[in-house]
Amino acid sequence: MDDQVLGDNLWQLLRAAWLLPLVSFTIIVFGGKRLGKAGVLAGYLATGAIVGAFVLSMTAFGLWLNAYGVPKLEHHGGEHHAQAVSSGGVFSLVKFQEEAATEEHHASSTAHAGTPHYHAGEWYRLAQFGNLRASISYHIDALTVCMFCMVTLIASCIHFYAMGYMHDELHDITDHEVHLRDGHHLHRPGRYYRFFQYLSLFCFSMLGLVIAGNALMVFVFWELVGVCSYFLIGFYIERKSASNAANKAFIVNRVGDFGMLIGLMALWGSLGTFDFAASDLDHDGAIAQNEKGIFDLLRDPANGFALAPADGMVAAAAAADPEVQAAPTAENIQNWRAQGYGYWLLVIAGIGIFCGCVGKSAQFPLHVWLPDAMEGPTPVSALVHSATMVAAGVYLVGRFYPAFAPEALLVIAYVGAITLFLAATIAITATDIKRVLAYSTVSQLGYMMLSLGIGGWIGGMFHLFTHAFFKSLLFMCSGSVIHATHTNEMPKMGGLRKKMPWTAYTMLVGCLAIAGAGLPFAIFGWHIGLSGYYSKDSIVMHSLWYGDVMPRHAWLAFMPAIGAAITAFYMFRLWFMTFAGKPRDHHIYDHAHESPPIMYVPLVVLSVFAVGVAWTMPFTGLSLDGLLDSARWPGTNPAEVLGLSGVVDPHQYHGMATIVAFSTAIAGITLAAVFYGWGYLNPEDARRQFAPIYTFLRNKWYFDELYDFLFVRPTHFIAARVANLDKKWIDGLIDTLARGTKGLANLDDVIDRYFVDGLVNAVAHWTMSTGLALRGVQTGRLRQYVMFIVVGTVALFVMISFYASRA
Amino acid sequence: MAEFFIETCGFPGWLGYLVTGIIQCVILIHVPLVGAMFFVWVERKVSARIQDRLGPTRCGGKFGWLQLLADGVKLLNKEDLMPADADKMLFRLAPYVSFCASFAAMIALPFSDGWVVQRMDAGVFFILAVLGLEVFGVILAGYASASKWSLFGAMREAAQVVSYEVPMGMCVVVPVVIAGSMDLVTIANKQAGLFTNWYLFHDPFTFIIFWVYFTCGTASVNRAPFDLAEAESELVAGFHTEYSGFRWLIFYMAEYGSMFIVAGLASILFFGGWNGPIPIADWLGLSYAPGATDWQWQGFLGNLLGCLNFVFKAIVGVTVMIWVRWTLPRLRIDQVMTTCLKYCTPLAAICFLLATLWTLSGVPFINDIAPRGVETATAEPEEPPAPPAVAALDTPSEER
Amino acid sequence: MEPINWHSFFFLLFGALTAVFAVAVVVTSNVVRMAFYLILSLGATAGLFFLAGADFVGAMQLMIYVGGTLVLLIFGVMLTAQGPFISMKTGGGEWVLATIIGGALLGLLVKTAFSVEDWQGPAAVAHVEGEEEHAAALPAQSPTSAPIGLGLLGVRTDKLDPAKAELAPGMAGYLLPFEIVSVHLLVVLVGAAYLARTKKRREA
Amino acid sequence: MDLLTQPVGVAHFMAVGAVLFVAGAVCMATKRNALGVLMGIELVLNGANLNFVALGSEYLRRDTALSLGADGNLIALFVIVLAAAEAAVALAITLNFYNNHSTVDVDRADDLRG
Repeated sequence: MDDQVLGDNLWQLLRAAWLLPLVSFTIIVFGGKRLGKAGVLAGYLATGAIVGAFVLSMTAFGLWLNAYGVPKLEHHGGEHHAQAVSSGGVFSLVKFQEEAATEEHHASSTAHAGTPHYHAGEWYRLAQFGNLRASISYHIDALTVCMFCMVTLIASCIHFYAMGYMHDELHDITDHEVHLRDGHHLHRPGRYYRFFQYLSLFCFSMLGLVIAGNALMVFVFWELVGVCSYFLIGFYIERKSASNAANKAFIVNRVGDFGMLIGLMALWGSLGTFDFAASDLDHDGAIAQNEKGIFDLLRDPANGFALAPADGMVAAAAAADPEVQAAPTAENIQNWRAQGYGYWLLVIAGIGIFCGCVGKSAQFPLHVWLPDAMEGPTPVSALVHSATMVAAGVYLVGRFYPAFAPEALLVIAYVGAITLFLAATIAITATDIKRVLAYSTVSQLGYMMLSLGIGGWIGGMFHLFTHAFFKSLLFMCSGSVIHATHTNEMPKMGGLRKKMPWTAYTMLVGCLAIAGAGLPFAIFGWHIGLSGYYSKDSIVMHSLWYGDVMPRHAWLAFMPAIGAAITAFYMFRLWFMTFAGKPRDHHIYDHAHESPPIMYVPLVVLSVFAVGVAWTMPFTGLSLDGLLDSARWPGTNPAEVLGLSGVVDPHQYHGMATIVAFSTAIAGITLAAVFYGWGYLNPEDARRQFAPIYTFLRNKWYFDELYDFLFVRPTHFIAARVANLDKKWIDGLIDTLARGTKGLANLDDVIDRYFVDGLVNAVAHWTMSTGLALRGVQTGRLRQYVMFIVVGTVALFVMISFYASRA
Repeated sequence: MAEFFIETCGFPGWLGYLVTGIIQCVILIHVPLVGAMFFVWVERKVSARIQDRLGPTRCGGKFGWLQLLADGVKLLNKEDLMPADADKMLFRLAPYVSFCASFAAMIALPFSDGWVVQRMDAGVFFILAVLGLEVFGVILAGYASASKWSLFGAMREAAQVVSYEVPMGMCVVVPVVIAGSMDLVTIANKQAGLFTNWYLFHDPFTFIIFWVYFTCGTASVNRAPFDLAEAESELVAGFHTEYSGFRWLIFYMAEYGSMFIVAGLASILFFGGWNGPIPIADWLGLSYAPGATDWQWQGFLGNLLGCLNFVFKAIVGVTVMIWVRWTLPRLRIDQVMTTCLKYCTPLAAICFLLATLWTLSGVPFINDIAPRGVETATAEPEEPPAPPAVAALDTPSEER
Repeated sequence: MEPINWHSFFFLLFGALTAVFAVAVVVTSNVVRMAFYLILSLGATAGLFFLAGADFVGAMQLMIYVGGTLVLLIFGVMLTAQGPFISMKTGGGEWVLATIIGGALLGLLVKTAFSVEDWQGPAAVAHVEGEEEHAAALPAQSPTSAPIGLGLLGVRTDKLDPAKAELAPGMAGYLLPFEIVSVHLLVVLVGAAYLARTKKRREA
Repeated sequence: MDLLTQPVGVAHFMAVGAVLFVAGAVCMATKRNALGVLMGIELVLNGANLNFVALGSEYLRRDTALSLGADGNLIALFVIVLAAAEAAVALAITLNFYNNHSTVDVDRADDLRG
């Protein structure tokens, strides 16, 4: 079928898929409890809606493949990725279709020269201010279609799962974690229907975020997602912890969104449009200047899609500079651009948008909300806080990728790397099964951000998908465990393998997937592994490449490898502590039971995907990374997007990357097995050995305390000061005189005691303390001395290799 | 030999080496196996004669030839016992360790001119070193069998072997100094000709040194009168108290194999190796033409005779050991140590010194009168003999 | 399939043995087994020496190390081997610490070793004569003990050959170190004997 | 894979030497038995020896003129001999320690602790 009919079918299908959850949400809102007994129908309604959405998305997926064929991922980097799939990049347009657009003002256009296939258009224009259109529009490319399928699939699984998990809510329940004043527990009616109403609303907003065709619409649904997350975290609203967590999540996200607003304003003020890519709105068959999207303006096809600040930006930046008086004529703009005007505006816009993503996907400074968000019911954690919402941040970075300047990417990379390491280290010491998973989510998101920041667009997006599958799988497994044991504490579990085999082994699959298990035989030309293996592979590959082309930021290159080891360690620590070994708490063990089929069948489905989603489908050559690559905007391959030229192709590092990733993962797994599986070594010893580090990690790097000290305390402090200010004003006058006299009297005493004696005492005391301090070194323990020597040698080597070799 | 396979038979290189290695292993493995059987038989006969008995007579022929075969079969059928609280792994490994040691030492032991598995530049040291490894089997066996008798035996063995390696090394160095090479083939070739060329008769000190060497050799393979490790009078059977059947048999093979090696080393260092008392083969022209590289039947025949000659000397040496064993009483451990540290070591040291001086001071020695001298710098009487190491420099030139 | 280079093959064999048994020494807690693995490891190292063409050093390694030093060691093991000392456990934390640091050191050393281009190995030759060359490269064909002996006597014959003209200056012999070492050895033995003797309880 | 078909070089020997060295260091750092520490020392010395011999070898490098020649072997010999001496003394010390403290646990040998 030709392009324009295809485009219409696509947007019709996806719009239907997007709106279905909204329908179910509306019905549930008004139906509420009246839907069946205690709103039991709400579950079926919401589930049916999301399943329908899934079917529609899969249809759209099929259409897409049928139209554009199976993209082949060619391992040479370079520009012809886009060429390979964009049918020679012929300029083609979709004529306006009256019958397709009935009541809404609609337009659509497909890719033009060089860009990957996409269908962009406008459904409904809310308002127009000068050039700025605030409209409900769509931007459909391979990434959008894949995201639709992923989100709807996982969401359907989770809906089914939730029907089992939230079963208690069908009747009145007593919340044992809420103590009323009279000492009784809270007794409240169930909220089964409300849960599913929130879920539907969430799915609607997420899908809207994915399909959105302009930044404003993205922002709207972005906030909707945030609200849903707020509702769902605070589902057990009576619990203090739950409401606190909900508030925390909401507020922290606002902090990020503030930065995002700045970024959006920067773009709007300088570019005058919110659209991602060009779409032919007035259907004259040509792309007018005001129909161009952000990407077209920033990456002009005329000069090979190289990133350059658009004219508007340059003009704005120059206008802001008092020295510049000239009028913004074309050649002036050229000169200004040459002088670098507007470039920093671009950087700021990128960083601003990234701020929003930092908040949404819990990156380093704002990662504190995600672990607390585990207060929500587990299906929520699985859907919202692992698979989709937190992924929205990464998705947005990937969507805005053509608009990021190298400096912005460097920021992204650093934030990602810090997050990756920090969260992983915290996850080692956490004992709450869901918190371990939460921190691992944060760490994996850090992976994606790092990968995007170092130019590995494919790696980041790829990991986004694979991670969505195995992480939701892991969360649902943990939910099934909690459902069975009624506790989150791993130290109370153990040996559950026999009680709940389905959960145990699906979770093992998840752990293997996230640890990136596979056979590293890329050296012999073939390798096979679980999904996480491929995506992590690609990330490590890019990081190694990055470490070589950017020696100044070389330490970023080690992060993914180290992170892989730590990930494998804590995931298998979790698995061994939960399912292997002897039961630690017999009371819990005896009451544990396998969950009902409606809960573990989704697990099996998801585990199948967690194994195979990254495989190249036999006979068709269809592979996820190939598809994603076909959506990559031209001019954004690793070298170009970092502004480098004439550097080696990342794929040369593939063999090494496979070895590195595999060996680190194996090391982590072995260490975990040694500690928790076989019990050769006692974790207590390690804890004693690294006591300070342990407490440091145990307290999550003291981030909550830090924020408390930085933001909460000062507020209280200032308030208190203001409160008793005037009292001080009045008393101050008199007190000053009295204090003055007293101080004068004390002065010589002070001088005598501190300056005269102090001098002498200081010397003596200094000598004493030095002696004491040095004394501690002489432990008389031979092996410690040996260790010192070895550490010294290593340090020497490192210094030499860093400094001597640079010279 | 490898060259034979590669060039004559046109094998690919690695296959040639492989086949050569297999053949040589198969030949060598017979020395400890058949050798052990033969020597045990000899030992029983000799001991019987010394004690005025007949020894084995029935089994197979009138001298009881097949007695040892029967014994072997019996040993193979014995139950294989292992103490309950033994260190299983080490207990199993110990016999093979000592067998491998004595077997690996034969790699560098030439049986005739050029008939050696791997001709080494430091052959003498290699043999001594690898023979020294044999003690580990004993020590491990002693420790692993978790019996105090075995442990005592093992510790005696350790002390004895370590201390006897010192004088033995000194004795071995003397012929090396005289020949100016550590390559056994070279050493033996330098003693070609009449028996007067043997280093035994090189000068009085070598004559003394030989006896010291033989004593130390006997001690280092812990034969009587130095067999403290298996003194049945105080330690039940020493280190192999707990062993039986096949493992015990392996210990015995190792012991007789190393006896053969020590005797063979003696015959090479002091008795001219394959060069007979009278060089009949040379007079009959049964030898390779100098500088000839291709295979000649005369040379092969000569080497064959030489090999028989060598084996005969070695067997004589072993027989002497046996004779000593059944003649002398066993020493006490302190006496063993005294013998080593107070007599053997000083004697060896002094003789080593004097023999070296003798070699350096141009005293014309008997070799020069010999009809067929050795074609080295040391053989020219008129020029003062060069220091040994310098002579060693052109050893490659005289390889055949 | 290019023909296998047997020199490299045996290097891999002995190297693997050396490394594996060295690691075994580390992980075993039974001290006697440690000694046993140590012997095997050092023996394999001697094999590596032979492969590197240093047959005299290899023989010395076997004789002095494996023959002498380790017998002493085992002697000590047996003298002090009582129940509690046979196997002493070490805490898990120390293991982890040591493993991490050791791993770092290992990585650095290996990286450094491979960073010198001249050490990557002899220039790759065509394989047939390459095999001949390495067959010929087996130590037996090259006299090494004589230069070493002369070196100990203070004469450096190996620096005479014109191939290494730039090494000719400084014909450093090792006569003095040799003497020092021998005297040192004597002193050490006397000292050891003195130290190890059991103290006599002399009263008054 | 091409390790099997290409000639090995000094670096490969050094890699094995590094393994020996690290194994020895870890052994010294983790063993509480004094003799275990001794064995660690032996391993370390052997690692160093392997490097000397490899550097002295003629067959392992592109430019054989650069090899240490006999120096490598000689130094290796000295190392071996001194290692023997060191082992003797250390063993004597251990036995002495065992006589006085009736243990070979090096952690107990901290009488001079500050």
